[in-house]
Amino acid sequence: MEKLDLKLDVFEGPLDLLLHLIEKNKFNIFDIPIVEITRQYLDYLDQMEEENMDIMSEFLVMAATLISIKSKMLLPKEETEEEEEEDPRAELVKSLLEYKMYKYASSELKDMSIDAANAFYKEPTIPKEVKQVKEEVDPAELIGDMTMQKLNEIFKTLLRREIDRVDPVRSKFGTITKEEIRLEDKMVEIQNEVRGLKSINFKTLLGSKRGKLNLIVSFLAILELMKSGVLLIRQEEMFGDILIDSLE
Amino acid sequence: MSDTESQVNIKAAVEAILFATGTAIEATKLMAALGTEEEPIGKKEFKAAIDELMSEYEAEDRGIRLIELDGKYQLCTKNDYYDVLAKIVNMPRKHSLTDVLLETLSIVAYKQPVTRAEIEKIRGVSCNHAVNKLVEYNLICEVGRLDAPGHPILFGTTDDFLRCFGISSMDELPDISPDKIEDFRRQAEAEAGIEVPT
Amino acid sequence: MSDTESQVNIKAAVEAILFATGTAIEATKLMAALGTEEEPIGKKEFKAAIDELMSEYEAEDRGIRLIELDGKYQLCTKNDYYDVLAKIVNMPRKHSLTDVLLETLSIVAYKQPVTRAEIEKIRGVSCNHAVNKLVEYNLICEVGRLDAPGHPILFGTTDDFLRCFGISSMDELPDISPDKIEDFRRQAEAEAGIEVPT
Repeated sequence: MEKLDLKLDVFEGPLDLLLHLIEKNKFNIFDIPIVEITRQYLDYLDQMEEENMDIMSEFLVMAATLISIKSKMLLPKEETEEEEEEDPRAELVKSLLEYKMYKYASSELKDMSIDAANAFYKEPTIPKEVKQVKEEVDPAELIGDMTMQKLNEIFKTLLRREIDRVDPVRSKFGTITKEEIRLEDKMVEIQNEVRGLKSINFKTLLGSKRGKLNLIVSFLAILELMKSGVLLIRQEEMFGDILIDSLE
Repeated sequence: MSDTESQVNIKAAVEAILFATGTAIEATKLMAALGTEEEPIGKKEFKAAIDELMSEYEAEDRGIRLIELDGKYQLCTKNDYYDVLAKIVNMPRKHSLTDVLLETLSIVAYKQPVTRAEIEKIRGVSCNHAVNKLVEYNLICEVGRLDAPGHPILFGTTDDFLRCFGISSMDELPDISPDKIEDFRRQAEAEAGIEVPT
Repeated sequence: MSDTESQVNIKAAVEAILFATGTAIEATKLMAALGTEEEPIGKKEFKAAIDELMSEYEAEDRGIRLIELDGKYQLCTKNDYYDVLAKIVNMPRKHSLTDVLLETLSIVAYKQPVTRAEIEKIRGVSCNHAVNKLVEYNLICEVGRLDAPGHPILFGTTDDFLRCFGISSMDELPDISPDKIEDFRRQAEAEAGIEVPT
């Protein structure tokens, strides 16, 4: 794989990075090879320094979007539908084009500003004879029919807005209750099950888990173990059995 | 007062006012000051004088020019004399705009009035810092509140924005209509050497 | 560069410099700026351009003139146009409190003494312009410094503020107690149907 020695802060955001990848590979923006671009995008994220979680999270949201598009495209299309299904990439292409349009506009503006910065403006030089005593603003006239009651309403509105501005996603998390099945425990459990076996069928492994939550946490545990290099997942053919190898 | 004579005086008066104040003055204000209560100056007469003044300033031996900013008029130096001016006037160089600021600014310019959320949607990243900087530089400002939950602030561009980019009104912004997107499409076609379905 | 061409440029450059500075500039300083290190501009050439410029400004349709003061040159408004300039300068401005100013004022009134940063936190946008305007209108003023890094200015309302709102002390302000804020929080909770961590 080509070494990507680019820094995260080179890009203004995920769309900027995607446009860069599209242009570098000379991909057609209206027919983006989603598998390839997702691979390159994720490779890039892997090399990113994870110091800045704020920036990182924005890039991760895009990664999730790409993976979601990729999975939609891999799924067999439902033939029963009469009308043509929308390309899962349509929304992304729209965003990319819009972003590209403003990026183009901003480069045009940049050129214009370089030129315009060469003009000088003048401070007022009003002759003494013309200048009257500095006009006093009458605060009473300024305030007009504003009352303390109205000012109070304005302040209350502001306080409301400030509270409304709370992160709409995080603020909906509500109370976090103790997990019934802990991911850490499940990882140890699966690691123990797989250890010693050369490989195990994914279905067999999950088949031993009872309950929805148990299944979900088991699935997450497998992903975690895969990510940390304890397990290797293989699928020899499309829709074939998924095999889990222990690398320990 | 003959027509020609009054026109001469209008030109001179406009020059005197714009020179002394140094700021952008509304056309309506100039017209009010130039006329008398009995005989206010006409729009047509005023515009003719302004146009004449503008073209006279264009002459090669003039170092200043008359610019229009959204219905206001202002005098400023010609760009050509930046270097010679820099030798005498110790003016701080304008803050250079980073790419992030320029991107945010162009979205505000073309989509105004616009909320932070809309800007973020287009850029794909949060824009608080950029918006605050642009407000600080007086290139954008609050123009109202959106009638929606939370009443988010709506932003628009300022006169300083026009000055910063050397344009008289928003109509002079570079064209980025859907045609431009069409251009991108064609470009993509040419690059890929294929026909892209429209 | 031909003689005529350079002369034209000298006139324009002098106009640009004198316009931008608005002050009296020494002839020697102008000549130095107009030439290059290798080829400084000649006194004779300079004087010729200045004389030409001066007589051009004398034309009836010019509102400014070029004057010499003790080896210095300066542009200034022609006396004839003082009347019309005075009309513009002294035109009664319609002062009014915009929404931005009112919002900022209400924050200062209820949270005083308050720093710019606190105002910005509540409004979610920078407030420099609004704060400066309110200080100019003498509705708020500096009341001290916060004992924190950078020692930011603390703002409070003025006597004019009290007088205009017809109250004798801040105690008479309609109450915004912590209970009120608690109410907002509960309301927000109820709307979201969830518990908001305090």
